[in-house]
Order: sequence, then structure tokens, then C-alpha cells
Amino acid sequence: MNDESTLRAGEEPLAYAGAVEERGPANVALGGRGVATPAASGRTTAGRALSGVLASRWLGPCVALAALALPYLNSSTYVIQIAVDALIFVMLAVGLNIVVGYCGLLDLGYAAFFAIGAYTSGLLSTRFGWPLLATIPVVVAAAVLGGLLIGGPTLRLRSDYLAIVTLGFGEIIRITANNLDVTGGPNGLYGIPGFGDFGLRSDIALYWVTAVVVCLAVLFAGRLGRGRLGRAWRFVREDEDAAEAMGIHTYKVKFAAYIAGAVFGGIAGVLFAAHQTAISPPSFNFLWSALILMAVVLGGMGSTPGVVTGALAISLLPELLRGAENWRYLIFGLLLIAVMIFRPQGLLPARTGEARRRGRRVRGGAS
Amino acid sequence: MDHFIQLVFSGLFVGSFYALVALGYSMVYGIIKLLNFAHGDLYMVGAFAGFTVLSAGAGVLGGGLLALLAVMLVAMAATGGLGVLLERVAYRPLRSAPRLSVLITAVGASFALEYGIAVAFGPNPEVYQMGVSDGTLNVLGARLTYAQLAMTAIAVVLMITLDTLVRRTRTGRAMRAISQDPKACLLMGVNVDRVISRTFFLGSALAGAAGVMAGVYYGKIDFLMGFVIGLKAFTAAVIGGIGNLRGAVLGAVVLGLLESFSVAYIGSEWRDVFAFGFLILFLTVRPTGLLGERVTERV
Amino acid sequence: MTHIRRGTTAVAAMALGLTLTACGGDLTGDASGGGKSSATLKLGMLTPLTGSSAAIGPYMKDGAQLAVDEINAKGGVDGRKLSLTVEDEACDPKTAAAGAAKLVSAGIDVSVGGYCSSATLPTLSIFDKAHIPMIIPAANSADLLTQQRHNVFLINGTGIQQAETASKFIKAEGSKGVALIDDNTSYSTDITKRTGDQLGLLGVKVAGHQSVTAGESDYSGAVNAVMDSKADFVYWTGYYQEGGLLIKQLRAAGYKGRVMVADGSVDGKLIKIAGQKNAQGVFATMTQTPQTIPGGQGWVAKYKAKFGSEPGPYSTQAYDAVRVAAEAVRKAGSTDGRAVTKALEQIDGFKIFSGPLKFTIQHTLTVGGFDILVVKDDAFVLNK
Amino acid sequence: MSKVLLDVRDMAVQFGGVRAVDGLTFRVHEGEVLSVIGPNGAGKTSAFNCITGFYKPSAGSVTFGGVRVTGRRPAVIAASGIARTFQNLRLFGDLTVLDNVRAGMHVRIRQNFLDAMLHTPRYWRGEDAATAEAHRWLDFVGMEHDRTAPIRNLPYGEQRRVEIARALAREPRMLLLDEPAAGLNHGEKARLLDLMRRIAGLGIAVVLIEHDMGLVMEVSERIVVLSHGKEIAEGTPAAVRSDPAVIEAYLGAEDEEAHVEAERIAAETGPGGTTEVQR
Repeated sequence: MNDESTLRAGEEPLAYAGAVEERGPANVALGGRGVATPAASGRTTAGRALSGVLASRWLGPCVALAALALPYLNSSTYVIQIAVDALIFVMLAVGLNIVVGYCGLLDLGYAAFFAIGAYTSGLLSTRFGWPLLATIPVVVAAAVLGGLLIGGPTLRLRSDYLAIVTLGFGEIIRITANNLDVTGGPNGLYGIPGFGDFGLRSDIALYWVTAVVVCLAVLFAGRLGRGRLGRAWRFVREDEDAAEAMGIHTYKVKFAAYIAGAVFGGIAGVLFAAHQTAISPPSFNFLWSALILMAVVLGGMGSTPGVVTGALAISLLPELLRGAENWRYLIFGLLLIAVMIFRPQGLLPARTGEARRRGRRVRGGAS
Repeated sequence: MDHFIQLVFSGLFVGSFYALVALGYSMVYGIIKLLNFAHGDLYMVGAFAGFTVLSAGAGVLGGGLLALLAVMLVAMAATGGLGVLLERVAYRPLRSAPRLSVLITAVGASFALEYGIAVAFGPNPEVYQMGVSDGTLNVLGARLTYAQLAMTAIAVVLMITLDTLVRRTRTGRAMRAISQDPKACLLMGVNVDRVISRTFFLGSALAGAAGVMAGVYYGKIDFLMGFVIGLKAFTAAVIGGIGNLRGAVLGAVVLGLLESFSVAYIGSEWRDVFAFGFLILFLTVRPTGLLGERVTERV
Repeated sequence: MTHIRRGTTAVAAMALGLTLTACGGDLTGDASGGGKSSATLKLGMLTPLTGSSAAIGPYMKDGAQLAVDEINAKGGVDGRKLSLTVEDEACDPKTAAAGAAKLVSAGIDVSVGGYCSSATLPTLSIFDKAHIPMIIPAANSADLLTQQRHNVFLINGTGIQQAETASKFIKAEGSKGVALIDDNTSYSTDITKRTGDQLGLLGVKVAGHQSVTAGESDYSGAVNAVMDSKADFVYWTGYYQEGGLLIKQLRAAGYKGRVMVADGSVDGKLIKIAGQKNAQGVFATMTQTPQTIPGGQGWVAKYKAKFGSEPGPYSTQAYDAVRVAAEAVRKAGSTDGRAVTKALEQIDGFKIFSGPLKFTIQHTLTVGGFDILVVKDDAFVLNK
Repeated sequence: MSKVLLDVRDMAVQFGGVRAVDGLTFRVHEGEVLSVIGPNGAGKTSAFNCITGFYKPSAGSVTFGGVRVTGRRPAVIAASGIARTFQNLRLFGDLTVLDNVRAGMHVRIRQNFLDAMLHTPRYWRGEDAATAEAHRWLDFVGMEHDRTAPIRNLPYGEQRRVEIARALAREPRMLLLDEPAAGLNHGEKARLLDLMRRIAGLGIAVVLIEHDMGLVMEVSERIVVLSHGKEIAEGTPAAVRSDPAVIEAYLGAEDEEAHVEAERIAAETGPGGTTEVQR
């Protein structure tokens, strides 16, 4: 075992090159973490420190705490506004990560589920006077229904076709919302109530609600990805046939990913409706779907810290570049190309070690 | 009846524009399995390149078909070159990366092209200073303008040229070979990089030509004009069977006709819903498109 | 498991603690911007600088800037100099809401922006919470008013006013069948819907109603439908980019009837895109503009001298919005939002391009000021 | 002989005009080791794919454990107790060795999405049991490398072993091995032979496609010989070795490779010929 691993360390540069050459998989940069082999030899101290931070079990709680504490640091209307936008975007990215990152299904119309969520809660709250909280079960049901509707006939398709079909679905939802009277046509729905302000400034109250929901969503999505179903998603992503041969019903598993993604998107839609108070079709166009996907890929598919970072970057960058007018999307576009060329596996790629386990549990067997 | 024929004409005309753009989509996909999202924007850049040439040589060029062809050639060369550059800079370094990263680069390139033009030319639409004749023809009770006729003819000539190129020349053979098995081509000594470059050149030049034609025919161009047609061309390519050139043309014509009839019978605001809805249903019935090859899975 | 549980509990406890302490802090008050000063009158404008309507932004911005400079040259308002902050709305609700929040945080006193209705809607509550009056120069959907927010004022004529003017004119022209075409945006469908209703009341037949997609080039579907419907009057309510193409394609298809466009299409570019020959005799419904009112030529010359280009859609409304804001602050004698709102409600007879200004109870113009223009040679002129 | 486990009757499948499997009938009994041999293109892998549901047979039936499974989804067939490996390794390359083996246990782990999201005691019980079991199977196949590393970085032979461990973790009643010895060196082949015997010792029926005749003759209780999608001979290794139809099939094949193979088979299995494993 020991001499084997020394041998492996020597081979590492070659294996690295080979991996980049062959498939450039997400595991290249941080792949060796937590592994017995000293595979990390080529990495910089900073890189090791970073991967150490990323692997820490305190990372999640710390980030969540920082998110909750934001209003104490800066409570200006603008900061709170864009922070809520960013958090909602994080939730969307985490939801899409289930579909694209875990399960490997290319979805170019994810904004459709976002729209379904926002419109369902918007409709029920403005036309029927439901409190926003009460709309959530209906939103979940509607999102699941949407997932069934589009997933049912299309999940059997090849991945490229899945891309165009999901794109088409996104457009269908948006145009339908634009054309129907019940959804308010092109102006959409407005006057959507919030969750209440709990005696706080209303935007800050909404910020905290959003922060708590999104933190939980990130936690749950990550755990789901490490559990039995999450493993099945990865099996399907890696090799559908092999997964089938193991008795995994790949169609059902893909369906589950689709529906989980839809539910995340739908709930993000509720938050969005509450935050914007007015929703209209342009908010759910293809550009949005593309941006969400970009956040996932930029951050690192399948990696929770990566996807959160990617979402924050994609959502805040255009705000930082505000005032640069048309330059901002030019810079944005060039930046995307540059990042992808120099770091195709994403900013913080998924680790391929074993999931973190509690120290007291000692596993059986050798190794 | 003449109403019916009118709809057919409209569909075919729009379809021929879709086809020129869809061809490039399909060629690039066929050869490196990349959905080149920036392809629609090359169409837009072509329109702006033509506009620049026209503005620069306003006095010299005059009007007429010959001037149009001259402008088109320059624009095709420009967009073709841009396509090659795009592949070189943005896609080649990622050829072995996961396909999603390349897709993101393509979206990034699309943004960069759109807003690059917006910065260079300003966000206002520009107007082509090249009139085409207003004459109208009456065919089987439906009207058809000379301009439409000329544009469709140019499109058909371009498509036939491309088809010949792909079927008869060495590069064309190499392209088809690479789309079948790039590794084997590499082993057989085919210069894969060069062939891919040429594919990008051809596809982009076609899009550029379509851009100029749109500029001349419709008269108005703007920096976002490539987005919608890019989506439509993508749809057309998939309906036809992506990777298959004749399929792309067929898909474009089918899409053009579908849109034309759906506007007439369902209402124009539902046109895209109908087009995409049809696409989804169609793919579930015939997942490889009209002319796509059946892929036998090897286990 | 215990570790994780403990971690979660700790986070929850801290969150609770934060919330409780927050109640005493500044997190409970109104959302108002910091640093309001009485030395300057800060105006904020949301207008599209990127996206599909990016062309409009500079027109509005320059129009407003012209008014700001003029007022400052005369010494400002009660010794307060005016300053203008412009943020992008991109015709996108989310961008607009963030922009509005940024303006609020920058401490603006009055908002003089708002172009796309759908993007303006989510900004209403943000400005409202900060008690900032909104004088909206362009967006004019009735949906902006249904929530009855006291701080919202529209100085563009509303869709219903435009629809009334249009329907009366169409009736007077003796049309036998009208085709209404919009671009499926809220601004445009609002006008076609209301025009359709009005025409029904006036007993004029609506031969067809089409919606096209903005940003495209081929409108043969709509053109075919118009030809089939045998309409002799087409009313286009979208913007000039598509309007020019539509007119061109209608004429190419042999359409011989009359064409009218709404205010979003009143732009020299419409004539260029359609081709001068095709555009001759095209009517337009438009609020009074410098190009069409006596003495307006001087304003256009000033604008051109300053910015080197012709004024465009909503340049005048943006210009007027700034002037109205300044007038209201002068009357109120303070920049306090509630006082300015009150002053705005009381303005009577202040001269703006569309006529003497007085707001209705709904905060719209009493005098919509819509006129009929007609294309003559390469410009829109008042129809006589 | 013991009970019939797998019963394939008149099974056929065709691609375009080619009949890859053409009326194949054979049986596998509980706990036996059966080899399927034949020249390249004889339809061996196609037959595997039909049995495991990856191809839909155009005719005939497949019955496993008394239940007809013809044309069912691969996942359903796998869940009924058939596990397989693939001709060209089909592992989940980006995932760890342990995760790969856990794939085999997927259908047995009791855990719903709420367990996973809330980390309930049931979640931890299931996960820990799965990990422990994965280690047991890896020990069983003799996988020595680091088990928390991504599997793509392992040497080929180790990957082969993990693929078998993954299939065993499915707790199958029958294991289909598609050319498990391809690309292995002599030492590794010997270990494979030993492993197959130990698998059979667990009472799992092993069906083997293999070109290495030495290995086949050594391990098989029975051999089925295919040619052009049909069974041409069946019996004990000794019987098959001397069957003229078998020799004819190998020599008569047009394929150049098949000739070579036929000569090799003759050399290896001829009287006094030593098999590779013994060498």
C-alpha cells in the first residue's frame, strides 16, 4: 500500500496532464484532497490552504453567519436590495446544480421553473389574497407538475436535444405568461405582498427570510447530493449504462433530479416575487437561464462552494460594472471566456474525495 | 387558395434566411459537437460589416445587384475571419474540456460580440442605405417582390455552393470524415485543426452573407438582431437533424412554413410557443430529427 | 451527528440573537437614503442604457440634463443646485429595482425616470418606502396607477388618452376596417387594447389585431393578416425600429390604405427605415413636441448644440420631468418627499410641452395633449 | 445438476440487416461457471446485452429465476439478480472507489430524500453500513489501492477488480463477466482465476465471455460456443475442445483475426498444450 502510493505520487504530473487531455474533468485541481497519496505535491501553499478552507466543516456555518450578519455591516437600501438578488440567484444556481452538476443534464430553460414559482405565488397572493407563505405548497406542486410535463417526454433524449427542448420550454412559459390575461400580460403581476416585516424595516425583514431560506436550501442541496439519490445522480452523469446495470432506474433518477431542481427554482421564484413586488415576463427570459447556468459552470459543476461563489460573482459583477453601460456586458463576456479557458473546471471545482465523515465513526476494512 | 400560396411563399422566404444561419450551426456541431451560441451574432456582425462597407464606399458602389454581391463578399470574408478567430481563441483551447465549459464560452462570446458592436456602433439601430427594387410579381395569385426573389435566389445559390463544396472537395471530405471519427482522422494524417478552421470560416461566412441580405432586404440592423434568429436556426438545425447539412435546410424550411401558418391560423403572439411546442413533440416522436442518422448505442 | 447538530443550533441561536438586537438598531426605521442635504436638489433617473431599449436612454438622459443645466444657470431652486444621477434599468425589472435601490441609497430627492412600464412597476414600492416622489416621463401603463400610490405622477399621456385621440381620428377618417398591431410589450398592447375598445364604442370595425415580436425583422405574418383582413387603416403602437420595417413591408406587399403609428414610433429613424417614399402620409399620435409646436425649433437647436444630435423619443418629457420636479420643490420650499408630493398635486397651469400642467386625482395629465402628426418629406409635422 | 437459473430460448436480435444473435438457446444453472466463447462477431456481447436488457431481443425469451424478463429495462433485470461487467470498463471515473462499489448497493440502501436532507439516524446507519460493506467487497476482490481516490487514477488491473466488486455488491445470483481478462498480465490473470472460483464459491453463477482459452478451460464447468449468433456446441471443456464444429467455426470464419485465434485455440488446447495460466 505504501510503496504503491509513493509510486503514484511520481506519476501524478502525467496523470494530471492525461486527465486534462482526456476529459478535463472537474476533479483535476482539487481532486487529491483527503487522499492518502501525496498527490498535492505540485500545488501551491495557497491552493492547499484554500482547499483546506473549502473542506472545513465550519465553512458552511461561517458563510451562513456572515450572510445573516450583513445588515449590521451595511444596511443601505441598495446593499440589501442587491444582496437579496444575489441570495435568490444563489438558490437558483444551487437548484440548477442538481440538474446540471450532479446529474449532468443540460438545462437551458431553468428560468421556466423560476417563473412558475413566481407566477403561482404572485397569482394566488394578488388575485385571491392568499398570504405568501400559504402559496408555497401550491408552488411546490406547480413546480413538480412543470417538471413532470417537460421531463416526461424529453428526458429520454440525447443531451444536446435536451438543451434545445428545455430552452424551448423556457420560452414557452415566458411567452405564455406574456400572452395570457390572468398573468397580467406583458406587465405581469404587481402589488405582491411580502412575508411581513416582523417589526423590522421591511426590506431587511425580507432579507433575513431570504437568507435563512437560501442557507437551508444550500445545506439541503449539498446533503441531497451526498446521499443515496445524490450518488445515483452522479452515477447517471458518469455512465448511464453502468448505472442501469447496477439496478438504478436511470429514467426515474433523472426525473428526480429534474423535479428537485424544479422545486428549488419554484421556491426561489416565491422569494423573487416577494422581493420584487412586481413580476413580468422579461425577468424570465433566456438570458436568465443562461446566466444561472453560467454561475454553475463558472463556479464548478457539482461543487456547492463553487456554485455559491459562481452565483455571487455572476449576480454581483454586473452590479459592480454598473455605469459602464454597454461595456459591462462586453467585459462580462470576455471575462467568461477567459475564466473558462484558464480554468475550465470552474473556480472551485468539486472535490472527488469521500464525503466528510464524523471523526468518531471508524469504518471497517483496510485502507 | 392564393392565401395558402401566399403563406407558403412567406414561409419559404423566412426559411431561406433561417437555413443560411442553421447551416453554420449544423456544420460546427457536426464537426466538433459544439453548440456555437455565438453563431447568431456572427450573422449580426456580418450585417454590420456590410453596413460599414456601404457607408465607406457610399459614392463608389452605387446600387444594384453587383454592388450587393461586392458588399456581401467583403462581409463574408470578415465574418468568416472572425469565426476562425473565435474558434482559435475561445474554442480550441477547450476542445478537450467538458462540453458545458465550451458552451459557456460560446455564451460569453455571444455577449462579447453583441456588446462589442453596441460599443463600437452605438446601441441605436442603423439603416442600410441600399434600396432594393419595390417591384412585385404575381405568382399563382400570391404576390412576391423582386427583392424576395433575389434574396431567395442568392440563398439557394449559396446553399448549393456549400453542398458542392462539402461533397466534392478534399476539405469537404475531410470535414465529413472528422464528423464521423475525429480520432481516426488524426491518425490518418488529416490536419484536423485546419479543417475545423475552414468549417468555422464557411459557417460564419454564410451567416455573414445572411446578415448582409437581411440588412439590405429589411433595411434595419441592430446589435441584438442575431439572438432571435440564432435560436430559430438552432431549432431548425435540430428539427432537420443536427449535424446534417441538408437536414438543416429542410428543418429551416419546415420551421419557416410552420411559423407562417401558425401566425395565420393561431395568432402571431403564439407563434414561438407553437414553434417550440412542435419541436418538443417532434423530438419525442423522432428524436434524431428529420434527416439525422440513427445512432446505434454501443454498450 | 452531534457536531453537526451543535453547529446548526449555534447558527440558529446566533441568528435569533441578531434578530432580537436588530429591533433596537437602525434596521427598523424607514428605508431612506443617507446624506440628504439641503444644498443640492438631487434628481435620479432610471432609463435603459443597455438591453433592447438601450437606444432610448441617452435621449432621456440628455433631455433631463438640458433642463438641469438651464435651471442651474439661472441659479437653481431657492439657491439649491440641481444634480442628476442616472442609473440603468435595462428594461429589466430586476436591474431596475436594483437601480432604484441604488438611487435611494444615493439620497435622491425626486425620481424623474421610468421608461419600460414592466421595469418601473417593481421600483414603485422601493421609492414609496423612501418617500421619494416619482415623476415618470415615459412609462405610462395604467398598471402603474392601480395601486394608488400617492407618490407616483405620470407626465406622459396615458394609453387611454392616446387611444381616445387615435380612435376619434380613425373615425373621422372614415375607416371601414382597422388593423391594430402591437409588439406584445405592455406599453404597446395597452394602447391597442384600449383603442380597440374605443373604436367599438364609436362603431368602427376592428378588422384584425396582431402582435409581433420586438427585435425581429420579418413581419410577413402580420402583413399577410392585414392584407387578408381587407383593412384600410393600420395602427401600429410599438416602437420605431419595428414600425419602420412594418410600414416598408406593408407597402411592399401592396397595402394601399392609411397607416398611423403611436408616440413610440415618432422618430426620424422610422422614416429612414421605412424609406421616405413609403413613409409619406403616415400619421402619428403624439404628445406635443418641440418639433410641432410654435417656437419649439429654438429648443431643438439648443439640444443639438449641446449634445450634437437630434432629440429623440421622451427627450422632451424627461426635460419636462426635471422642470416639474424643480417647480414642485420650489413651491414646497423643501425637498421633503411628502411636501413635494403635495406640491405636485397642487401644480396648476405650469407650462410644459404638452400644455398647461395639472394632475388629475389619479396623478395623470388632465390634458393628454395628444395631437395627430403626419410624415411630410423627412419629418413628422402637425397634421392640419 | 442443480436448478436452472437462466433460461434463454430462441433469442434473436438484429441491427439493420445483420442478425447479431440468431435463435440462441442455452441455460445457466445455479452456482455454475459457464463460459460463452466464439469467434469475434459471433454475438457473444450482443447476447449479454439482450439478457441484461440493453438490447431488446426481436424474438425469443429470457427467463431468470423462473420469471420472464425479456425486454424489461436493464435496471429491472439487474434488480432481479443479474449483475454484469462491461467489455470496456464502464466505471464512474470521477467518483471514488468506494462510491463506485456503493453503486452496486444502491437498490438495497433504505433512505429517502428527507433522510438525506435532515441526516436522520437512518441515513447514518445506511451510509455506514454501505461503507463497511463496500470495504468488505473490495477486500474480497483484493483491491489494495486507496479507496477514497477517484477511480480513474488507478491502474487498469485495479479498475477491473473494482468493477467486479461493484457487480458483486449488487448481491447477484448470477454474474456476467465480459472479457474480464482482457489487458491483464499473467499474474493478474491468475488472481482473476482465483477470484472467479471464490465468487462461484459464494454460490453465485458466473457466466464468462473470454478469449483467453487457457482461462476458459481452467475455470468453466461448461462451455457454450457461438458462431454467427447461433449455438454450435455446448458441453464440458474437454468435449468442446474436441468438437469438430468448433474448430470449423473458428477456421471457417472470414475474419483474419479469427484465423489467428483458431490457430491459437488449437495450439493451446491441443493434447499436451499448456494453457496460459499454467505457464
